[in-house]
Amino acid sequence: MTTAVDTTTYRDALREALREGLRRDPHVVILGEEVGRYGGAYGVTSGLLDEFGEDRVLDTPISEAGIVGAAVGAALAGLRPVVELMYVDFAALAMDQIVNQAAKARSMFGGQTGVPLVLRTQGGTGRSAGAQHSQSLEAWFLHTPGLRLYVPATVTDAHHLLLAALREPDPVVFVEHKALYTTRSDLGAHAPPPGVSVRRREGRDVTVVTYSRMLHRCLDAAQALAARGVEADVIDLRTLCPLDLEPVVASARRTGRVLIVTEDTLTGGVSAELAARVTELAFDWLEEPPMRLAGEDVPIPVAPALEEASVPTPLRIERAALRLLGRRA
Amino acid sequence: MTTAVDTTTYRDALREALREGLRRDPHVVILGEEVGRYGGAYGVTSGLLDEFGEDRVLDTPISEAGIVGAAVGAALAGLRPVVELMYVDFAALAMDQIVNQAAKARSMFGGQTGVPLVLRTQGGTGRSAGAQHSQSLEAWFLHTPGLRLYVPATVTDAHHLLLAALREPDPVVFVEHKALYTTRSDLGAHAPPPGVSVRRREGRDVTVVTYSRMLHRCLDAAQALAARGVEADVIDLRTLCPLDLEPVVASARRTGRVLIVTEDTLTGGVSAELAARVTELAFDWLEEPPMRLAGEDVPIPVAPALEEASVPTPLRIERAALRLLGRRA
Amino acid sequence: MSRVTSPLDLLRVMVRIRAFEEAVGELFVRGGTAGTMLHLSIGEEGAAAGFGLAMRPGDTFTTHHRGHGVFLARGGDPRRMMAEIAGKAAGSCRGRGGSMHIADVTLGHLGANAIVGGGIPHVVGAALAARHLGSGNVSVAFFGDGAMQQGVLYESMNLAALWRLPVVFACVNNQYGMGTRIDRAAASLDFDARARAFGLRGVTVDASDATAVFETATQVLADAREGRPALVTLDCFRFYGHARKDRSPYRTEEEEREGRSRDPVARLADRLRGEDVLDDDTLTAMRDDARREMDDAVAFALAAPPPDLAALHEDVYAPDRPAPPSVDAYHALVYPEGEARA
Amino acid sequence: MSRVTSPLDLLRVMVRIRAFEEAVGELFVRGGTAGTMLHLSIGEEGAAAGFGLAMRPGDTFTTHHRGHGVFLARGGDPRRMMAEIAGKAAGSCRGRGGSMHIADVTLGHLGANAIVGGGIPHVVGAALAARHLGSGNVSVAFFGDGAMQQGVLYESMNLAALWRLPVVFACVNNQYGMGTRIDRAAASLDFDARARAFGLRGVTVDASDATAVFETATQVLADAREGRPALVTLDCFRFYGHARKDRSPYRTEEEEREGRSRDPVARLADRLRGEDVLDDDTLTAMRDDARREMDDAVAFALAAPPPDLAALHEDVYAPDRPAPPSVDAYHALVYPEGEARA
Ligand SMILES: Cc1ncc(C[n+]2csc(CCOP(=O)(O)OP(=O)(O)O)c2C)c(N)n1
Ligand SMILES: Cc1ncc(C[n+]2csc(CCOP(=O)(O)OP(=O)(O)O)c2C)c(N)n1
Ligand SMILES: [Mg+2]
Ligand SMILES: [Mg+2]
Repeated sequence: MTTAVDTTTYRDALREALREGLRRDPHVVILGEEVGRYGGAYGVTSGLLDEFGEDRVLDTPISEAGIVGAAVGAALAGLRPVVELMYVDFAALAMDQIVNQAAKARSMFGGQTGVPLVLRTQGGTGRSAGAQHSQSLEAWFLHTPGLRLYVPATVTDAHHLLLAALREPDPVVFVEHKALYTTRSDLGAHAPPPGVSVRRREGRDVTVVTYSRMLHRCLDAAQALAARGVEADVIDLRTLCPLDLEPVVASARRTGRVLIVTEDTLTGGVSAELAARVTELAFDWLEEPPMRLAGEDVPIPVAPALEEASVPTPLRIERAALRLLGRRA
Repeated sequence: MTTAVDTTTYRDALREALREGLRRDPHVVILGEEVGRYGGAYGVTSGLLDEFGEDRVLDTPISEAGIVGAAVGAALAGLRPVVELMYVDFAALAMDQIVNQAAKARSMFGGQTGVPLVLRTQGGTGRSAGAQHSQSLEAWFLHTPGLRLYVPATVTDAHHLLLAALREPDPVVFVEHKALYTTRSDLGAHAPPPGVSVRRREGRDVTVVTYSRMLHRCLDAAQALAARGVEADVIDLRTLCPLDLEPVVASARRTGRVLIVTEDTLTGGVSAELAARVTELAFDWLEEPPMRLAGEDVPIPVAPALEEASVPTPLRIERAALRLLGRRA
Repeated sequence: MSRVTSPLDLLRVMVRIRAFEEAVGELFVRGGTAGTMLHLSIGEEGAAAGFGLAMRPGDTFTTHHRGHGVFLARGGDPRRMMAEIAGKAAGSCRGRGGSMHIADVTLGHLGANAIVGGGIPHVVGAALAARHLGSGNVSVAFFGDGAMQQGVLYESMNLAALWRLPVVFACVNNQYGMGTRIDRAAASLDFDARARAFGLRGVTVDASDATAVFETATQVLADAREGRPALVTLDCFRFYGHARKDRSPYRTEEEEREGRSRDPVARLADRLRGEDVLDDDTLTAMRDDARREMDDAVAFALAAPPPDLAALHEDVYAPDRPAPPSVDAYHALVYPEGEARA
Repeated sequence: MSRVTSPLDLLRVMVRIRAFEEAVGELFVRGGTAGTMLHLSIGEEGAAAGFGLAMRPGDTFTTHHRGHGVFLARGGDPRRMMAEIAGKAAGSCRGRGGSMHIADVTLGHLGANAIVGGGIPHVVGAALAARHLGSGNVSVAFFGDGAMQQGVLYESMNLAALWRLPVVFACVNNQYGMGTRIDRAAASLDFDARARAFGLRGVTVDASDATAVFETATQVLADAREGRPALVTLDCFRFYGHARKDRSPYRTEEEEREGRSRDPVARLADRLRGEDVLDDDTLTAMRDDARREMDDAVAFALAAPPPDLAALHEDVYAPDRPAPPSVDAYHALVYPEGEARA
């Protein structure tokens, strides 16, 4: 007789974190478009309105700047708001509130105040949602002093990093991935804190650095590589601020070859910062310049094959790793 | 008898380019806050309203999203709008129109249409204007496929790159620097086109890569370095998209040492992309990892000494170069 | 009613819109469209046809994510539309835009937008261009009631009024933004008052009555052409879910029944039958024609080849400008195969 | 007028605001303030004092770039204000904020904003917090007429009305946004109508009459406390340029003369003299006291040391979180001095 393993989804793991947050801290409120009756465009907040009522879970009009701004004010005035921005693409409508307000209040006002705000949003491709609903814009937040930036790839991290975000005194941008909501696995009881990168697979031949959905594609590629006798060391960054490059550098010093895989567009993206830092910190051990495999420098098309061609796939990751190793694909 | 040399300022050189644009192309219109009666917050458009009238030079209300959006529509409908965003910090209010609309229209609509829009703005420190009026946000635009990005450092480039922008079929983000408006020099009759980097000083010891106001600080530092026997090769990128790294790579192959100097904050900034590319393209010739000297990862404070400490100065550039050369400062 | 557009024209366009939406909805369910989102304008045909037919050739417009109807009313080609929604190269946007970004600039269409409110300010600039170029054209922004809560609308209304531009803001008020009924999104539902408060004319019309929409639109467009912009609220009901698969659990059955009773197609057909302008055979023929036209469009879309992957980097910049290099091409340069490092 | 605030209190606060602005303006001209921008609220004292004194302890507020007056009326300490504007460590924001970002959270101040309209939505959230925490406080956003054209205001008004929040939007209408007179920025000047169109109460008051402002504010704040938010337009005139050195060439002399005749300080002083509540000696003493207080503040600011450069990386994140490393420190790690590479 086997016991049923308690698996859960990324979506449900997020919801449980929100539920726990709402339960343990009366100052937590959730607000955003369709977070209540509809349960969230991707179902993350489903059921929370019924359980916690309209004072804790607030459906808002379609007013991104106003909503994020209201959350900033709520945070300044003693609440711990969790605001859901339905697509990270809509951050473009709220950048003033995110960058000029939330991120700067503490510093601008000389440390008198803080903005304990969690901005949940989701990005990425995978649903042929087109150029305005498929971007990966985390580089904007990485480049903004004052923000923290979490990018969970796994069910367990989705849960625990969100719980951790709910304890931060500073604004956290929490970027989920639309293609991960239905991924399913055990929910771990613990996870390392934000700012700790985790090795998801061990290997001696090439260091692969990634986060969010691309982790899964890297692991798939690593499996294919293993069949060709190449062992990849796959490291999941989990949070981009704080950023933990120690395991990456340690790995790079062993392998001499680093492949950085991100879904955001190449130029000026997160992969650039990672490549620069890896070069800075592991220069003497590198056999090749860190290789960046990222989204193509194009607006993301709707046609599914084009969409998929615009981001790294397991096959492209595999080929890139082989190229980096100087081997024919 | 000496002839008086015709020197002009960055501000006047920009204005002359706008005037020429307004004269030669009846489709050019200028719109923005205070561009008319006031002549622009930094005086660039001064006098143009009187000369060209209210149909060509339009004062707008304080509605950044609306104004940039109107400019996008005007461009889609056959005009060639030049919109002035008073501070690049306010781009945060118009990011949807810049990134989701202007940059994507051509691609999203399958090449049917284009957005020949010039978005003039200015950024940077130098006036103790504080965290919301001093940022250098060009990395946001660098990371947006579909935009072009010009960052003139000199009087001649201010003029000729703006004229070139007025001939582009695609949106150009044109970032001036608030500390350069009063700089004065001869106005060259020609300048290389966008996408051509220019060596501003020759040297064999270290390659210095920069743009906009930091060019002048790098040249000052280069002079101080020369007094110490170090000859810097200083390259001005002039435009970040298109980006011309050829002379940088050629120089790096000679010097083996590259110092990248930008005013924007370090993490996730333009310096990251430049460092990554230089590493990729000149790896085998590098003695040291490309060094990034950029803005500190902090919101920019008002207190003048703190503000100045938050960005590269000639002295800090000099010291960084010496460190890169393995010499005591 | 103008001499050139008859009530039968309105009816025919509405019937075609409905047929298109039904056909594309089925295609979606069969997996033939690109992507997981498809927003149908069934129930909004009166707004689309009534307003669309009142516009003149040369008038420009922007549409929102639920814009098939307006697009068709302005002359959209169902084949190229269907191919676009299927993500095919033969689509009007080469398969890059899909349903939410469908556009055909030859119709004066400045583009559809998946950002709620994103296309609204564009008409301000287009109207500026119209005045500048002396074209005499009006520019119309179509958007949903959800966009009534987007700040950029008020910035745009103020600009249009301040500059006395030939602009009409056309709010297709189908009562819902996703699962949020308009009275849970807006504190005041008097949208005409919002318009007046910004110096524009505000008119609300029952968009289940296509001829009423046409008449209001005709008048409002004429006014706009003279520099008197307006906000027109086109009251209707979203018959189905937000997206094709949403079953609208947030609405009561009664509400749905009542809403669907305001069917613009049935209403005009009934009226014309009552006036003896239309008989059952003509109506049936109209419907059959429309269905055939849309079936043909579906067949065209299904048969059309997908976009060429090699075209991925095209149209980011103008054709005579260098395209961004592909990541693979860049890697080939930086990490040449089989070559050892110096 | 409430029992606790007398007209003399209003006058005294106005006199102090004017003295502060004159003193800081002089300091600016002497080069003693940080930065090239300084926006004085001379002419707006009636708005600041009238509204500020009507608020209760615990009420929260946000201010705009021309906010010294409101800040002072709410209890701001001139020494720490002056030091802040001078960019000194003793300033309330450690010299990081300066004039445009001056704030003191102990006064319920959620922050000043140099983004026109940037602080407006914050009061919606603060009011939500007030209701959530049962504090009974109102939250007030102060902003200029220029912000009436920022979309986020309407998003915020709608949210406040929809959620029936204890919020007041207080527009200090000094007739100008930089060089643009309000009638060249807004197509309709009936701001009360804008409020009503979004479901709020709208009231305009002549802010050269500080007691009228106080009475209106008292009433509007009481209403807001019961969940009836409002937009209050405080009509006044910006006596000097946009920034201290702007000489307003875009205004006529007549306009300036006429505008300055609406001096809130003189108006209340004259009235109180007429009512025999005030004599010349008392007024002179009040002015002298204010001048002395502000001279002292200036002396304090000038004597105060500048911020410690070592503090540059502080307060980006909470004190118990790691600060971002300095670029130099990072370089020292990556390029250790005197060490040869392996
Ligand atoms: C800026 C932005 N916010 C949110 C969304 C997600 N979204 C897509 S459609 C929609 C509802 C829009 O309602 P409405 O404007 O009334 O149009 P309808 O769908 O009813 O036609 C929402 C919230 C979006 N696409 N863009
Ligand atoms: C978003 C934004 N746009 C533009 C500016 C530049 N700016 C600073 S003050 C100002 C005028 C503001 O006018 P108003 O709101 O009436 O305030 P006042 O200066 O009259 O007090 C402008 C345009 C800014 N700071 N922020
Ligand atoms: Mg709707
Ligand atoms: Mg004003």
